[in-house]
Amino acid sequence: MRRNMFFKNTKIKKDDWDNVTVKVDAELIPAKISEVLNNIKITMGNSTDLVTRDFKTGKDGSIDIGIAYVDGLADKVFVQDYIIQPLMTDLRMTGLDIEIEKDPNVFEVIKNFNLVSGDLKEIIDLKTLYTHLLSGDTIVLIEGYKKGFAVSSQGWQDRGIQEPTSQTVVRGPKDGFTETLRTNTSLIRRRIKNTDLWIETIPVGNKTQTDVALLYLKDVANPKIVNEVRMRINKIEIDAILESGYIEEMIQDKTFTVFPTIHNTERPDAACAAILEGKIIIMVDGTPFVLIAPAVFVEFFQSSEDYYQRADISSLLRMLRYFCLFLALITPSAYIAVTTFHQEMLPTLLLISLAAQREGVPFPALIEAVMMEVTFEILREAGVRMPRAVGSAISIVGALVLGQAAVEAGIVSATMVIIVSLTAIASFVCPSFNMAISIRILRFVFMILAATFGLFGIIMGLIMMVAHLASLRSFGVPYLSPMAPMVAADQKDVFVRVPIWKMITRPSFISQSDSRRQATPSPKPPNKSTNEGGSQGENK
Amino acid sequence: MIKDWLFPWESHIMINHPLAMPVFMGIASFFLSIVTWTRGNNNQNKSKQKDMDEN
Amino acid sequence: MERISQYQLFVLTVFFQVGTTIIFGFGAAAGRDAWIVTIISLLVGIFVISIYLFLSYLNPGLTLVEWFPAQFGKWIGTPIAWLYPLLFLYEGGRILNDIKYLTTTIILVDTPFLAIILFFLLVVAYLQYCGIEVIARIGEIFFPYFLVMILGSVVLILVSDILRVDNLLPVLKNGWKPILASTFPLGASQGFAQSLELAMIWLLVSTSHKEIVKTTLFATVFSGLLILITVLMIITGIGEFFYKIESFPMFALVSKVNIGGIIKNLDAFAVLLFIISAFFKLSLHLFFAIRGFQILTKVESSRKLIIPITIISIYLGYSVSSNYEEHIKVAIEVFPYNLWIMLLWILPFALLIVTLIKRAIKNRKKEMAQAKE
Amino acid sequence: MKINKKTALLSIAFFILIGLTGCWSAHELSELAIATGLGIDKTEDGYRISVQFVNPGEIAAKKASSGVPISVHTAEGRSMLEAVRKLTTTAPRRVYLAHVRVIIFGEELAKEGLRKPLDFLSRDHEMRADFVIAIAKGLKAEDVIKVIAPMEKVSANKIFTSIETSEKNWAPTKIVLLDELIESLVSDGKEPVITGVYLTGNSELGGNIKNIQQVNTPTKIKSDYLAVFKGDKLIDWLDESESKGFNYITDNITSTVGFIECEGGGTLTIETIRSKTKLEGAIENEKPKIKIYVTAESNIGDVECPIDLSKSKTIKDIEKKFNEKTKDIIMSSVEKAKELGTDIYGFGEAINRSEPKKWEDLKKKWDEEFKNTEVVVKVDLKIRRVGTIAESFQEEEDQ
Repeated sequence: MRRNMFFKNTKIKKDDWDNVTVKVDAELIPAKISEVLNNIKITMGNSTDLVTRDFKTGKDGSIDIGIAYVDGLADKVFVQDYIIQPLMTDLRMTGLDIEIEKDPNVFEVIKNFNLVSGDLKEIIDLKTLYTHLLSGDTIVLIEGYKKGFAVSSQGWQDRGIQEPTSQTVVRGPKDGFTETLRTNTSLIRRRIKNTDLWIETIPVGNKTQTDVALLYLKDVANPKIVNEVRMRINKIEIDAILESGYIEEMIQDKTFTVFPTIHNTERPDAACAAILEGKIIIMVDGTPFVLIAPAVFVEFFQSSEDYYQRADISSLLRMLRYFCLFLALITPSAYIAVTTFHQEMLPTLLLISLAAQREGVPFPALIEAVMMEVTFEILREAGVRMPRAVGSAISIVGALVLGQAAVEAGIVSATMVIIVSLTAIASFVCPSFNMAISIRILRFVFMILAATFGLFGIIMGLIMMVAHLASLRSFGVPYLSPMAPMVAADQKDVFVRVPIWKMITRPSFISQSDSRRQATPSPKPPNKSTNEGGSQGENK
Repeated sequence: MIKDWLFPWESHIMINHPLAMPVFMGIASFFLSIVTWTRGNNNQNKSKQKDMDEN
Repeated sequence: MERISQYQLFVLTVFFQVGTTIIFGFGAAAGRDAWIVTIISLLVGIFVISIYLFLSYLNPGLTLVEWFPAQFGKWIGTPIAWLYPLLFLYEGGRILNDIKYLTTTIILVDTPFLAIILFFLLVVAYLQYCGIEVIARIGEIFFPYFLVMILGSVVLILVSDILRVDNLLPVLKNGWKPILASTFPLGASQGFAQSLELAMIWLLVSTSHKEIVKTTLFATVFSGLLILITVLMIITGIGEFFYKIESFPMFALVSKVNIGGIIKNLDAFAVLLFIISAFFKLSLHLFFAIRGFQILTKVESSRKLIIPITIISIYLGYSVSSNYEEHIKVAIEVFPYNLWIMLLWILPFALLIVTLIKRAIKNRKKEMAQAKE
Repeated sequence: MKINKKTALLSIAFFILIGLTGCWSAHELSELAIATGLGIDKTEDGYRISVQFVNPGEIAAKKASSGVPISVHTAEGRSMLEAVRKLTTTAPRRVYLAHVRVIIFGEELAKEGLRKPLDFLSRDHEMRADFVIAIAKGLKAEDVIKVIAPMEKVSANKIFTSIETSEKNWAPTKIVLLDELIESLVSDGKEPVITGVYLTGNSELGGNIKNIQQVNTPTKIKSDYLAVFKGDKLIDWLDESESKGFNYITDNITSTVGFIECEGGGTLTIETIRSKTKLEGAIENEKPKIKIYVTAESNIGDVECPIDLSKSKTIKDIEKKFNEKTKDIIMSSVEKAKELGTDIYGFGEAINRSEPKKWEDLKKKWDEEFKNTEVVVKVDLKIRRVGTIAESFQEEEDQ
């Protein structure tokens, strides 16, 4: 209810703005160049990066031409070589003037014979003019015509394709997405050479007009989910989109949850794999992080490297990750529960040594644990934000001062330091950063539960957490699928990763259409009779 | 005595007067049936499991 | 309309039937012959559950509380139907008491009852808001762990070499009488005939009735075997004497596990096992109660009923039994006789007879009408 | 609305939890006095309890410390619980009984009956059932509890492990856990036995730190002998060989050592490594009869007489002799029990297993019948290995 009202309000406001702005923007381009160029200058506040120029050309300098582009967005050399050069000099030398004499419509002649550009658009109103100008196109205007050209001349400096920093692998492609949408789509196109790979671009953000692209494989993706994603993105009414996180927060299914329901990646190969599973990629111009929807819980524990290493090793590593999830979630709380509630569970000698360590520690186990965990979080946060040069200082301070010195001073017990470091390391095993954060937050809840009800509290907390997970959905897909609801055929990529030739079908909880992935027969050694000599030789 | 029959689910009453609970349940279900009967006339057409779709 | 899958039905049925028996033991009154009680109870259970399933076949599209009004008519059927949600509530209250006594005797000795009941019900109420689909999904998630924990304890018990097959001998020392006495009504009702409650969700299963029958019966056999294994382990592990006197025999057994002095004192894990199964049983009891109330009061949304029912449960959890001895005494000597016999045996059988007679009359009429034509 | 209600519920839950952090059942480790041993003695009108606490700081200290690793507190009370609670008047912290390794009853108390003090032990939730029970032979339990032992700084642990290892390797002791004891107390066809512990040397010195500062500790805790009970009262002790016989009958032998005399003098020691006993009860001619089958595997461990082991006949002879010897050990143990009139082996239970109907009549007069029970022992020992040297070099030396 409240939400609807909120939307209504913004609608009205937005319409008001439209009424004002439309008057200005929908204005047609005046015939006089100077008027147009002045308009541009005034509208953009005479910004310093705006370059405008007018010159005369033609046989006797009878044609007045005006040019405008934004320095830094447009490629200066391109503008020089392919726009100004032909217009200024070639017009005379190539004998175009003869053409002009034949046909006095200078506009058409220049369009047909003179502008050496593949991407050329005619524009008639000022609104489109500004859109093109601000996208890096060069505007070419001819005196006397109420229209102009937008010549594609984008050429800004961008970061080249580099190795992704957030999701590194040992084996696998080393290219990562960049901030440029077009580069990113090309990285996908280069991998999936298929006409079914459709790319839709929706501009979002009233002020920024950021391009948001949806990529999906037409026959594989579930059309319902595609429509749902498109609808949710179209509903967004916001002034600016600066990162895909904006989109993620505005299209997710449920707001009040610590668990991410949309996956993100910096790796084109991971994005391609998602597309091939029938998922939808949402790319936002200006960020290397693309969104993958729908996302299920288990995906956050899959790394793209799982598919490049041997199946058995990947399966073991994956199980290790789940084990670490468990460790990261409940180690401190289990320690609290066991040492304050269930001391009888410990072997006598261990109990005595723990008791000896806690001798003289002034705080109860809960306070001690929370203190250490918070300290760790502070260290971690500081390590991320710090300039790299100071980073090592942080780790020295963290390890030596806070770890060793605190133990020697008797403020915390040595076991607690071990527990906290174990938890910290285990939480870094999770391949997905945003899932690791969720787990770290939940850890504190579990510690409180453990301090109140011991193991009983922990198990009830786990039930509650699983209930919450089971009630979540990502674009209609149950978050815990394929474990709950159980789909036997999709277990091939959950706790274990079966060999690739065994992954015959795509995961059915995302899309049922075109479900067959491959039909490779399982690899076999060649027939015995043909290979006998060779194998004997080997045996010797 | 009356008190014994008012809270028949309590264990000592279950043991001492095993019949109290069935009697209580019988009476309670009769009174609750009145709710069903009266409401049944009001909205018979409404489907019973309408809310189940919510999730 | 919420839907649950066939596998989810299986999981819920097993959790519901195993329920609290796994820690309280089964047929303890029969001493070392309790395993025979388990087998007979299982057989009787299969029979009676088949009848319930047949009843749901005869009343297509109706849940348990709608069978009676449909067959007995509005005036007689409705009061009978109302008995069931009340029974579910009372049984939910009993489970809460089980938990309250178990946790406060073994792991949380100084914690007040109210804190445990509140905390437990809070999680259960949250689940009720999430709905049966989510309950079923949690069941799916926990079921493998539940099995692994049981299997794990079986392995640990076998490895620590505490089972003495001699404890089973002599078989049938006191004849069949005590065995039959603890089979009916207690053994056959506990878990097995209780499955009548599942008739509240059979409708929600997204498969044909035939598949529901298969799944339910298979689940019954499965949980019967689980109970049988635990009963056998407990008797051979701790002997007849302790099986009879221990409050929580499974717990006593697990606490005997000792492998090389390192792996031992797994008592708390036994408690966890118990909490999980009790949790599902309680969630289902309350879900059925809320569902029954909703259907019978014709309230549109069952969400409105969650808070009142939870509050009633808090009260019941606090008041159903005032001490553990009475609690167990009611469970063994009173409750099966004064409630279960009537509600789980007599009424369903009466319903079956009435339904069959009505059907026969209907068919006869049809035939006569056809003959006339 | 939907979200709001759920969130409301969750936040209520959270605040309740925050409020609940009263932690009723929580006890920090530093608030606990971990008890490892319990000694129970009789007083005129109740019990005297001595509790051995560990001193964690001393035990886990990395450097050698001069402090005492354990401390003992005693209290008297009319009942066990009263005495335990009275301990709090002297104990520095909350008494934590879950890690008790050994409970020792004074002989005097054992003679009077154990049933009463056992109730507390099995009722108390904090006590786990994995402590070993022992009887202080001819002493007060307090004296045993007080002793500091070398190597194992916690002497209660020392008692536990020494009973355990001697049960496994030497076989005159038996680990008796609480549930087993209670079971044999309530069973009609079985009477309890409990291992005895006693001190050698000066019992006064045991509690002094000097006890572990000497190479040969003046006071040692020793455990062998089995205390035989009738009902819950101690009546007599089995000596080492009888105890071993007891363990043979109750299938409680993991490994033991026995010897036989050679023909030409000297002894030959045999190590039993695997032993299995089957106890069968029957009623023949209205008389109870017990058949004991012992099968075992042995190694020859020590030959101190001229004998040629390479001949298969010699081995046969040794086997035969050893069988006879074991049979004698078992029979002497049975004789002793018959003499005392207490069925410590569970013969009655064996009869109950095979003849439940007849046992019902028999059990009323079992004490008498037990004395007349015919016991048949069959021992089947196989010698598997003779060690790394087949022939002993003793022969040559002797010649």
